[in-house]
Amino acid sequence: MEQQLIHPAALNIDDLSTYYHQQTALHHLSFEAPAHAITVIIGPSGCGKSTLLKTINRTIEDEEDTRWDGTVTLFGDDTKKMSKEEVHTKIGLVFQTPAPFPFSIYRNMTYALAYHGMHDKQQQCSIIEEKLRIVGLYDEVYDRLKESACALSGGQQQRLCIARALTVNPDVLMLDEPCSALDSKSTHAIERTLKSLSKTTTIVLVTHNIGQARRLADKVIYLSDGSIVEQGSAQQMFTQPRDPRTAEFIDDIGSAV
Amino acid sequence: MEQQLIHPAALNIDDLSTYYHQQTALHHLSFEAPAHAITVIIGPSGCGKSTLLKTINRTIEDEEDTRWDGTVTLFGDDTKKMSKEEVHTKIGLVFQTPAPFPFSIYRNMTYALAYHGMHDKQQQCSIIEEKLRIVGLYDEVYDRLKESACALSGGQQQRLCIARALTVNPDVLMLDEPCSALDSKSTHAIERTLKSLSKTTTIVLVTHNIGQARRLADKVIYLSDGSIVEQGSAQQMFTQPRDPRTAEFIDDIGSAV
Amino acid sequence: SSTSTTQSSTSQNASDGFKSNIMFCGSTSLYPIMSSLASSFTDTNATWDKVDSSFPKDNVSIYVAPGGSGVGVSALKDGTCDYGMVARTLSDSEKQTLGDYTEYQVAKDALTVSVNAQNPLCDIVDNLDTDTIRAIFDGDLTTWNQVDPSLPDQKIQVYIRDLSGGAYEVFQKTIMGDKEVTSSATQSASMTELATNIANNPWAIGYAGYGAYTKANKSGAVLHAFKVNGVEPTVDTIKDGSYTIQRPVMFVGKGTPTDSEQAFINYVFSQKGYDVVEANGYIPAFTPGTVETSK
Amino acid sequence: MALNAQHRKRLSEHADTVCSLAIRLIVAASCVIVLLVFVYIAYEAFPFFQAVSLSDFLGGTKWMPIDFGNGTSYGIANFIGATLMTSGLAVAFALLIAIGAALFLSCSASTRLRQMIYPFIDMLAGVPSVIFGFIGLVVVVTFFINKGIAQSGCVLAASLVLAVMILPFLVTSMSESIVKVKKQCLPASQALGVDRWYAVAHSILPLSLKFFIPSIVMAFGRAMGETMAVLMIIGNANVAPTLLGKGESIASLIALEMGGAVRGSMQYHALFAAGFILMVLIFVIDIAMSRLLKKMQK
Amino acid sequence: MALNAQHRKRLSEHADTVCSLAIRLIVAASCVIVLLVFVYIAYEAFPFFQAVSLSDFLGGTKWMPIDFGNGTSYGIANFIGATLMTSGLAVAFALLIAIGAALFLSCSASTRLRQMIYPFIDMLAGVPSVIFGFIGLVVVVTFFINKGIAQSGCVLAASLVLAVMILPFLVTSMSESIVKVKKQCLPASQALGVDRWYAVAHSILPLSLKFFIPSIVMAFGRAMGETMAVLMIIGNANVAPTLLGKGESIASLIALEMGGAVRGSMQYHALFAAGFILMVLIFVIDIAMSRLLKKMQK
Ligand SMILES: Nc1ncnc2c1ncn2[C@@H]1O[C@H](COP(=O)(O)OP(=O)(O)OP(=O)(O)O)[C@@H](O)[C@H]1O
Ligand SMILES: Nc1ncnc2c1ncn2[C@@H]1O[C@H](COP(=O)(O)OP(=O)(O)OP(=O)(O)O)[C@@H](O)[C@H]1O
Ligand SMILES: [Mg+2]
Ligand SMILES: [Mg+2]
Repeated sequence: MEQQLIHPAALNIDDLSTYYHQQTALHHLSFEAPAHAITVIIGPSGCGKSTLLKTINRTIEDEEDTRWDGTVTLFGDDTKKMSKEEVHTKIGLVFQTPAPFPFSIYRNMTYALAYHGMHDKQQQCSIIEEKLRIVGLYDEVYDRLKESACALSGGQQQRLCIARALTVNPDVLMLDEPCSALDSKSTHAIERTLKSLSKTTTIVLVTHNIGQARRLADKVIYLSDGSIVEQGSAQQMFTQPRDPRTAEFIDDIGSAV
Repeated sequence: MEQQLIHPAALNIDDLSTYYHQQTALHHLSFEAPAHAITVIIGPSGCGKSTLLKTINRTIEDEEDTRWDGTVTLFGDDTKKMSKEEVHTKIGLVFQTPAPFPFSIYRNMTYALAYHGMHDKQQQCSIIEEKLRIVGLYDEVYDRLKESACALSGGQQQRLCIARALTVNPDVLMLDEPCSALDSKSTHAIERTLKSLSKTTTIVLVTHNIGQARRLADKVIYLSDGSIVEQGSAQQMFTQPRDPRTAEFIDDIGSAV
Repeated sequence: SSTSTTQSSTSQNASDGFKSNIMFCGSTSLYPIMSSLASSFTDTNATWDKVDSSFPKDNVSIYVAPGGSGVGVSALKDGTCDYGMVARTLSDSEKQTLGDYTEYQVAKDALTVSVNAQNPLCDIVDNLDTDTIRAIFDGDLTTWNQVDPSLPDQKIQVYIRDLSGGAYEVFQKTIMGDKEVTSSATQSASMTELATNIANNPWAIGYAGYGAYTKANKSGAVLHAFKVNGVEPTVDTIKDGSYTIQRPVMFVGKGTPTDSEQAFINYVFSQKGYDVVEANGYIPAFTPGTVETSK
Repeated sequence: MALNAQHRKRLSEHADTVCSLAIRLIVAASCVIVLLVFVYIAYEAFPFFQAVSLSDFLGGTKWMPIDFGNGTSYGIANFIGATLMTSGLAVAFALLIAIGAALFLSCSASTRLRQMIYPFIDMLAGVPSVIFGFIGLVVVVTFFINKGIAQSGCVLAASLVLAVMILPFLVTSMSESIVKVKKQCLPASQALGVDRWYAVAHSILPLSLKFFIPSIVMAFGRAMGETMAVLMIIGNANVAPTLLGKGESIASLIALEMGGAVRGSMQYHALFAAGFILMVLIFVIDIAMSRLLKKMQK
Repeated sequence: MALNAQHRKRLSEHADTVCSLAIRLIVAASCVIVLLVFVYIAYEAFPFFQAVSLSDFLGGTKWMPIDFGNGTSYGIANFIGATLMTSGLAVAFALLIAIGAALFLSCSASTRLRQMIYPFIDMLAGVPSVIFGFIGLVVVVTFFINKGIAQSGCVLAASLVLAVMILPFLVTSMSESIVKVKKQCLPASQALGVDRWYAVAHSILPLSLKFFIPSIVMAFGRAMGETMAVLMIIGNANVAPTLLGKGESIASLIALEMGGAVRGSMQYHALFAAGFILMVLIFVIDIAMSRLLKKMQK
């Protein structure tokens, strides 16, 4: 199906379907996410974008009464054959709704670091500063790192969660609408980060901001009603979409803002 | 302070300050929200927009260790002299993070209706359909109104909460980034609704989407770091901002999308 | 039944070894007596060498646990205790399983047939015969006017002890014969509770223990005990056995007591023990200084 | 930050070996303890079930475990009835009060006041049951007799006292549940402008309900197993239980007779059998309640 | 939809009148009940406190409430010690097991398995305390004596049995708390790729801790008030309590002597005074624990 791929595939999704109760949320999706590139998933609200991400890293299995079929292959390994926890470590996910731990900002940031054996306070602090600067949060919170992360504003929490995700280095990083609550300055900062991160990591990004998709995407997948309408390289999708629905969706956004 | 006001003030905020613990989140704000118009509050993430809305309808008082000074006058009545519940009924608020009740979609929508004595099933259904259509959710969920609202996608929940807020007719309706998780089609639908609603209701809208602010605002307030940098009619703010910071903020966004 | 004087029994058992811990377990009737004696014995002596200079300087440790007569016997059988406290006669099968045992009868407990002192019956009769008592307790008579026509038409509230306690058995054997106590009778967990129940209920009747009866009447008459077949329950009639509704209160040991055990047993059967038994409302079954045993 | 290398190693050396093992050990230990209790009771009950038919046991109303000349019989129907009646009533009374008190604590009282009241509730929970029994006997039963409501200790008096005994547990756990639900629901309710009690009635209470069920079930179990207090108040007579009449619960039966029962005798085994039935009863009620809960959630 | 007009009317006629009133009535009722218990105990204890100095009462170690010739004395220091020691140990043992079991139930077991296990736990909660006492006496104490660990019933045996008795309550309430916290925290942990037990140790348990405290406090109170079982196992001797030695808890003191005490006598009042002290103890522990909780949260 794919022709113009620049990189080898990091994620191979084959015939993936997800069901909530009896309802089908995703219908037989097949696509690849190229390594060291940004794959952007777009589509209208409720089309199944979040479900797709949750299925890929298998967190969907923890929700009640859900089921998924098909295969997800990560660098050639079937994720169904790995332990759920191994999949989680290899495929990171930033949720659509920010979910900071009700701990201090500091502890949120060091949570995963400590797990990986980094207990040195100074090292921790320098990493924290680095990651928080990336998302533009450091100046806002440097003097209250010991305060609860729940006392942050919506956008601050979202940025904290992104920064927290950056402290671990998963093979694949998936982000679900990471800039939805952010002003443009923070958005730009995060976009820059993702772009440079994509040199070493495979990134899957869900966004409803077509502008952002244009700026970041190497590959675009347009999802509607649980099925892939069209997929292809960013260039092809944004300049000469094959499906009229894609054209409409992209266009509509273009005019909107 | 205000010169070009087209409508009489619905909300009069005078010297309002809000404190979290010892920290000041809002510094001596004074402004008016004109009746039957849309007042848009813009500003970078963490500047105090949500705090402002929560202070106006006094939900902030339920959070621990918070305090606010100043006066909020609603059509001439000091809100501090009303009961908290009366303020809540008169000033509606849609939260930044969607908070549906873990009940069915139907029950979410009829919750406030039943409170106001509307128990007739048919009437309820027609109102539900009307409001859900407004936010473009009806076609997506008409066949599962009896299912849990928590089983909706992020954007669907957000739209549900807006529709739910529309079932009551508060004097003032405040919305905190109501379109943050929505694609452009839904966003447009909601914008249209707000515009027509503003003929009868006073609307206060927080958004980080400058395009949206441009499209909707009658009056704009630019908040930064808990203080008002500049306020004025939409026309004045977007065409000839007096403060260079305003210009930069608006411009930055303009270029972003 | 045999008796021996304090002095002779101590010397008899002088060679039986030494034990600083003594455990009693069983009947709740004997519990308060033994427990107070144990504490005062421990208090006055502290270490065994104070009891008898030939004893080592170990701490006196005497342990009394309540549980019921049945528990007392089984604990003795298991060796969980040294002496089982029993407030009834041992059954034949128990005697068999225990084998070589000795009973130390400390006190006698009689069951009074008591009513609430406000009951008008007290003024009318002062004696009840076995048949009347049986008729009341087995449910043949259900209201007070059936007992005496001048009494009001009030239901008789019968209070008894639990089935497996010694009191139930004694009452069954001496009064009820082959009749059964009515199932609507209220069982109380202890004699004091039984007495309290009668004292609280003007239309009650029950077999309060003699000790509980005297205690309850200490501060004003709240219970009234009838003569049974013409015999009034008094210390004398109980002691000489003419008042028949009575049971032994004793502890049972296996084998011969060790020196230390014997020393404490002697203490129980001393004047001090006598006083404590009386203070608890029971009637001592011994004369001070004489150990009352039977094998 | 070359974390990925360390990564895989961590995963294996960590947690799923040490922690998991420790927890499994503890779980095994607790299973053994719990089983020990069950097995002991079942073991001591076994000879009885061999000797007496279940229908005579559960259906019979005559209890005469010692042969005083008229033979023995072991019917506990009345005891089962009294147990269910007393504890059912107690839970009902306690719930009525507990819901009100929990609502007050969680929705009307400030956090501060709530924290101040909790210790008093806990205090009540720690009063020894013998004192409750005594108060029940001296205050409640006497009151009933004096007012001519009942002629002696009765089921109603026992369930009233029992209600007070399980009240603290219910109030604390219910108000904690409500507080949690409230934090989640109240803001949304307020934003819609409904008043506090409407929110309580239409969102907070309905959503708290499923958290109540485990507490209620446990309170029920405690009420059924409570011994001392009931023993002193209920009147202990083997008759068909009525509200204002006497009764005898299984727990008080056991408490009354266990002390005097000769170990190894049929009476002794019968008492354990009664204890076993009590456990089965609790189990059945438990299952029934959680079924109910599931139905309710649908 | 002219809802606004109806609005104001509703607000007044609704809720804050009817509901509020009903709830206030219930709260008043429950306050009266609770106060009744307290006042009764305090009232019966009062004559004692008038007659005997508090320091003799709390500091003395000699308990001889009836004058058998050597005078009377009312020292409950040993009883207080035994009560604290037994219940403290019991809570410690129970916690150890309960945390493990609760973690298993909430984090390892499926929802289904968890729902299947709960009824068994509740069953254990409903076993009458007399049976626990009996098992403690026959199994635990006998074992201790046979193995030469103790010479009689002892504090350790009592606290072990007590631990089993409070276990069900602790396990249920703790695992419910953990489940709630887990729902909130586990997804975020998983998204960061840490393993399950790291999440348990570093986010789920720390966050559950504050929900544990009320349960622990209540379990403590229950342990201190538990009568029958402790009574049968602890050895009931007025000596300074040691782990393997005898002791006598306040609750067993009351249970043992209440039956025999003449109403209105100094012994009777002294027993109520002891009960009063027990309540005060629970209250103090309660306050201390919630202070601790507050400190921990900071
Ligand atoms: N509960 C709280 N306790 C302490 N500080 C808080 C709390 N909530 C918010 N703050 C702080 O107050 C400031 C304003 O927060 P607010 O939520 O009003 O920002 P906002 O303008 O809504 O931002 P965003 O666009 O990200 O939602 C921020 O610095 C935030 O960290
Ligand atoms: N837990 C659930 N149970 C049942 N249905 C669900 C559940 N979660 C999501 N759905 C449904 O599955 C579909 C896809 O949901 P999903 O959250 O993946 O959408 P999305 O593309 O992320 O939308 P949005 O942009 O609004 O976040 C929606 O129709 C939604 O209603
Ligand atoms: Mg989504
Ligand atoms: Mg905000």
